[in-house]
Amino acid sequence: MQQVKRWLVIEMKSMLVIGGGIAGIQSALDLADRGFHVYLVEREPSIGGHMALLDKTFPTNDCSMCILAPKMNECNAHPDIDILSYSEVAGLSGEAGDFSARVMRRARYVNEDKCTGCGECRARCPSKVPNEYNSNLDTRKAIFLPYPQAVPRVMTIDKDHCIYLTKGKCGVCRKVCSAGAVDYEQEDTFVDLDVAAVIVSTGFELFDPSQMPEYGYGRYANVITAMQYERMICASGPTSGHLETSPAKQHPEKIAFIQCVGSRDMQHNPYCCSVCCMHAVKESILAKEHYDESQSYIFYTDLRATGKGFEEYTARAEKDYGVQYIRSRPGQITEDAGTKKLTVWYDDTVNRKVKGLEVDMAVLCTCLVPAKGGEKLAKILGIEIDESGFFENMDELTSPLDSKRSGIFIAGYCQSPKDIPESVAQGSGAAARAAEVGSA
Amino acid sequence: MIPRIGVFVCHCGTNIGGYVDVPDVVEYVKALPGVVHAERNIYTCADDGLTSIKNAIKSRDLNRVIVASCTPRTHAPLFRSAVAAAGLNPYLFELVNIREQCSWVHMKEKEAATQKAKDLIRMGVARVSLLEPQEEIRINVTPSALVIGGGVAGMTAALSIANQGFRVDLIEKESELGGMLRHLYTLYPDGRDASPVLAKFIENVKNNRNIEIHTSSRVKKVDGYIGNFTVWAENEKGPLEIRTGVLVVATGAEEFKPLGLYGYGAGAVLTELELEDRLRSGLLHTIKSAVFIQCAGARCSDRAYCSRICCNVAIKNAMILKQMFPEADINILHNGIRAYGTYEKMYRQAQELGVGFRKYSKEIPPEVMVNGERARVKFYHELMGKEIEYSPDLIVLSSPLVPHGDVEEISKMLKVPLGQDGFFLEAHVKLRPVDFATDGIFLCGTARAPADITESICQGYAAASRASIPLMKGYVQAEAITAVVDETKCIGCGYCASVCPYNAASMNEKTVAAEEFSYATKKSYINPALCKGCGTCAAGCPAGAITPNHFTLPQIIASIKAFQPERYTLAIA
Amino acid sequence: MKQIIRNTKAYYCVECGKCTGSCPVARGNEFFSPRLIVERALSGMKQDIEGDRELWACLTCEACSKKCPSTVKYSEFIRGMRKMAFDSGFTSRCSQGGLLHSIQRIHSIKDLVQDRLDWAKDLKTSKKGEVLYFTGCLPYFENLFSAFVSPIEIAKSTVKILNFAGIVPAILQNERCCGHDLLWTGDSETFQKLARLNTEMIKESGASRVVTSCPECLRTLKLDYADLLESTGIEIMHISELISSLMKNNGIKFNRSGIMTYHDPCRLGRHLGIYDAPRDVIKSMGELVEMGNHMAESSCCGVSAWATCESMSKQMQVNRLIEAKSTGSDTLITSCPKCLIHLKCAVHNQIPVEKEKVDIRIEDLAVAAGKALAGD
Amino acid sequence: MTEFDPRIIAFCCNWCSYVGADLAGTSRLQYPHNVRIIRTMCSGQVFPSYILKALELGADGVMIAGCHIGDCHYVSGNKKAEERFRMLLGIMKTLGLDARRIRLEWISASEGVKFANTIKEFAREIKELGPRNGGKE
Repeated sequence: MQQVKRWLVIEMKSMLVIGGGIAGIQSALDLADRGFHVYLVEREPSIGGHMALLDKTFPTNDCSMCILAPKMNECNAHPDIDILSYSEVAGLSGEAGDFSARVMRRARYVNEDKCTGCGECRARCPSKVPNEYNSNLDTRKAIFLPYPQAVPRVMTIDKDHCIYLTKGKCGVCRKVCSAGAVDYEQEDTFVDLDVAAVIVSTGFELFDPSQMPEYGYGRYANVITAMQYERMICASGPTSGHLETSPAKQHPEKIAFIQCVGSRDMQHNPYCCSVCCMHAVKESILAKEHYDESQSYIFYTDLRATGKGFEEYTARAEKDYGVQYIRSRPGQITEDAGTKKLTVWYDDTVNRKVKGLEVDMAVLCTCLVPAKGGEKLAKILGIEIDESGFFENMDELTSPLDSKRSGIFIAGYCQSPKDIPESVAQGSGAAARAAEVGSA
Repeated sequence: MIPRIGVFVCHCGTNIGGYVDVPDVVEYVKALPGVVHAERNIYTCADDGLTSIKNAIKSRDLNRVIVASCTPRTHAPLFRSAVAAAGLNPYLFELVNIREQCSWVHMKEKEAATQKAKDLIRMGVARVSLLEPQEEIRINVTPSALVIGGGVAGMTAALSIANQGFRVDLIEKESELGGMLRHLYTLYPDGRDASPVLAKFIENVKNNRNIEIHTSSRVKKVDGYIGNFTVWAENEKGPLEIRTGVLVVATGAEEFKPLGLYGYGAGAVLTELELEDRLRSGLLHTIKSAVFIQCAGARCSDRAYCSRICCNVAIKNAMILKQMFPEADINILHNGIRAYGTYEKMYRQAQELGVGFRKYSKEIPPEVMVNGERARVKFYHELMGKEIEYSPDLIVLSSPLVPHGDVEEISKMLKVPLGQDGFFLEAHVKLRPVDFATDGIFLCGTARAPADITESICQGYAAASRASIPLMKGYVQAEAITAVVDETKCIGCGYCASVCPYNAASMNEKTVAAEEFSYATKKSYINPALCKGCGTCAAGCPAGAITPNHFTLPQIIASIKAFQPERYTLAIA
Repeated sequence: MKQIIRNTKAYYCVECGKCTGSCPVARGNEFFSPRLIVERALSGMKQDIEGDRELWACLTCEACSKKCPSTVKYSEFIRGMRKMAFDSGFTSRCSQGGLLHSIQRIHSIKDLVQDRLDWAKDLKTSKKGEVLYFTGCLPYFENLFSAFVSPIEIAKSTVKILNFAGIVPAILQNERCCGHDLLWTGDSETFQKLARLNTEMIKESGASRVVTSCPECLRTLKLDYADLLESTGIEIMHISELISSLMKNNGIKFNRSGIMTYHDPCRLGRHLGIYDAPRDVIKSMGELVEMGNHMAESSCCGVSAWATCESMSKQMQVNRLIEAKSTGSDTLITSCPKCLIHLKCAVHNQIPVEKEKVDIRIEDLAVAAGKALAGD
Repeated sequence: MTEFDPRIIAFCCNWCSYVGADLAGTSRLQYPHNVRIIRTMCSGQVFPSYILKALELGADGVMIAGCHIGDCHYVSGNKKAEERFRMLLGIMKTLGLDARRIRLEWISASEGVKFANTIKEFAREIKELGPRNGGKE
């Protein structure tokens, strides 16, 4: 039986924010700070989104987690924010000012109120699973916290890999949990929420570059994605901040960054994802900061350094960090079967000659595509989605935060490609729109 | 007040208990002077742990509480509210971290870890004895906003704040609202006419009863702080004095006039805005060919930044020309087409229409040769390895947006900073894009950096959101932990005001009157509404006149002392 | 030229250079750059294109257009540019001194009576029938290249397999060259003549299905004869597809032996997307070990449409053979007579590397299958 | 004679270095037990007198750890800390104390490894220097 619990709302109206990345976090905080009660629904076990997985952020090279974690904790501690993690919106009825939303709370097999996040269970869990939060570069346990700074700090059991839930044996986590939080009998539950307005900020996921065989991702060990690079170079990542080539486990000396992998490509995603150029510049700077002998090459099409301070940043990378910019999309990457070194084949515009550049590592700056499930969510919410998967606006020019349904607003990457500050601005902006509805 | 301290040591399952001898620690702590209660819990953070804290505060009449468990970064708020629930000031609490910074990092040396836990708790005891209650002060907020700048960003911000139920004063220096939008012919990405969009905006603003419009008005002086600003402005009717809770800076930007560059000034050479002006007024003569030159005056030594919107503007205008004159040869000379995001689609549409895109080399920018009314353009085509020359009827220069001439004045008036490029500088480029570091002042639109209409609208809403928070709450909760000045000690040197990133410290004229003499001097004042409690001023105050609350000199010294210096012999004179 | 730009979407080019970086020719020929030719076309430089001998260097292998982010139909673009150049009097530097192109032009003579069916003496064939086997230029290739390869074996094996499956194919005594090579070197006028002659004969034969050995014939009949043949409903297929379907539907089996690797011909693979059928057949004859560059990423045999053969071509062929050899296979299978000829030609005379590195048997798919027929 | 077991005090800022130290813990990175951390809001809040007081009272080494330059939660407090630290180095020299006994480190919230390594290195170095009142100084 599905359990349905009605959450009572007192005084100020409530708001629903779908997606707990940086845009959603900003919306939730802005709304809660002015007294609205906010339900922040997140599909993953923790809020934080992709920003939580980044090492540094451009163009200031701020440590990503250092600036994000306080906001995540603020959400957690805020008396007017309820984080509904590991949950998805399943239905919506009503109209602007008076919606009723149904949220499915997926069974995490751990009682959120009892779990203290101590990690005893995780230490003893025998089931190892590729760790998606580290781009599968290492493993996590079947009972897990995505990363140490996760919010809420509550364990989740991955039911597909839990030995007890799949085979009925084990049960170690329940045994060792002195808080009595592990609950194998937990089921998905539904809650109904009365909300005045809805903000959708479901973000993005990454394009799978194995769809482009010319770059050898998945075949060549030293062809990695930018996100994998990001996890590797992050001090709290799977390699403790060390870039390592395979199988030699050496620091790469020459690194090629390849832009527009799956973006600005009419065969894959026609749009420009707006962030990869700067992302590559940042990663090149980090390489040099980690390994002074390293040399980075950025293969770009137009180097879209359009944001505040970006052009200056790219210039600094060239001048102070010796980053080489090459205006060319490589046609192919080949691998030396013996040394596992890579050759990037590209057309050198300046010398008008095709060259093969030998590198130790090639980083594919893959397209950011709207998060999966957008179509389903659009149907549930009664809003529209465009051919690329972005949610459509009431008016793309003058109402960039309004969906086509009154009372539902859109913020962040799911609206159109954008970087962190723009996502934050939209998160705040959508909060203003929602507050207008809530104040009416 | 004699300290009556209660200490709660957490086992955290085996996370602490497995590596630290918790019972031994509790026995040790019980004997410390000032400690009247010590106990251990399997999980202090669990319900029963919290309950025992509350019970002990009441039954043992505790006036200070220490929990020795995990990091205060995640758990302090939880324990603080438990302490507050039992009627104790929540700042009379200290969390000692014996997990992340002890049991987990010394897993193979239980004895040393146990000793360290004792040391850390002892240091905590010393500190907590000296802690003082802190009050979270509230500052009342005048429930209205003042927006400087009546362009798209400013109008959007004003409308949204007004729609949230607050009064807004909208100050525009020109005689009409609209800003840059007044000068545009069409808008990308769909190429619609600008004038109906502008008209709709103005209509909405004018019809909103919460908005008072002040055109032809300039801000002259600003005083006050969040919640309580006073703004003096002036227009032809006379001076204005407006009290307001928050300020939004939406002063916009203007097009750079590329004097001395690319033949600008000759009849056949126009900027994008001049082209839009001709298009709007229908004065553009028939053309057979046109060349757009991108980055005219941008991404160069004088203006290092990229102006973000010009590629899109050029694409839009090139398409207009191509549609007007289908047979004309229209080429955009660029150094990278930056049609970011979904504007790539518009770039593709221009290609479909037959607009040409030719890349020039950054090192060898295009050259314009003017001969009377005619002009020629030549540029070096890198891929072909040769120079190419055009003789177009029209040359359009895509020049960057630059800050208005009066930004420095506004920056000084509001005490908010400008960046290197002359645009206003926000509090944090990543996570606080529309806030200034100074509370209560917000930023949006092209005053911050080049942005298009849509982005300016987003930012207008964002600034409206941030600005409305204090208005809707009716008060601002200042940081409880702030720095305070002891005026009797302050020597008026002004160091604090020079280092404070939040403009919280200021120097006020004071008269010191003593029996023998009196004199005029300056004394520091730290506005509790603005102070964030970083303590940078205090640590540098030569007179020791500033106390950073909750991290006072005696409190920290007490911790240092309690670190039990059995090797202490040398006294430094 | 504007029309060609329009039809091939060349206007979408953002000069990103992925084509040139993908191009097997540009890797050895520094004067050749696919993106440069497009850029010249977009800049209206007709004469620069026509007079450039590199216009003929392109193999139209589609290594570039398969991954072009702007979806420019590059091979079609080149074909258009070549037609434009041909019409202005420029021609390619044909391999074999243009001999093959002469043969093909002679084919356009309406009353030509050929004697090209010697090879089929011992096999069951007919003049009319359900299935037509379009032999292509194999008899002429046998004349030209018998010193190092026997292309006609492909035809023999093909018919042998068909007969084994109980099919008596029709073959045409006066089959003409499909016109592929002329079409791709700008002579669309002669191509049209050849196309009309062939279509008439195909229609007359009463066939509902045409089988080819040569992927170039296949591509031409399927795509470039489309306006002539489409209405007839005649199915055009490659022999690999037919064998694969015979395996599934008629239970044809092969004796398994050895390790094989497979070279995808550009017309069959990238042009027509036929990757699986030949692999199905190979997998039933032995173990298939793929080369690093396979399927869409397959390298080229180095020559197309007999347009240019130069040192670059030889280099590409040798590299391909090294790659094949390094898989540890004992046979390199291909399914295009021209790939077979070019790869064999490469090792026929002197080679720039040690012989062991390229020492691998090279065989056509139909020939290998013919030998391996179980129960034959 | 028992082995010299140095006493080290580390002032860690609330936003970066303290979190880095926490991360060292959550990552179970083992480092010498000699360090005692005192949390401050900002490295800029550390009075120069704290360092001398600690030395005076028997600490063998003192460390100030803050956010990397540019990352300061309070915009520029760490720059002030840096200026003051330079002044402290001058004082150490004049006092005839080994400057290696005081340290200024930038440790971000994600640098648990750096925190642990810094403490290891610092403890080793202080051990080499010997007790602060060991005679020479």
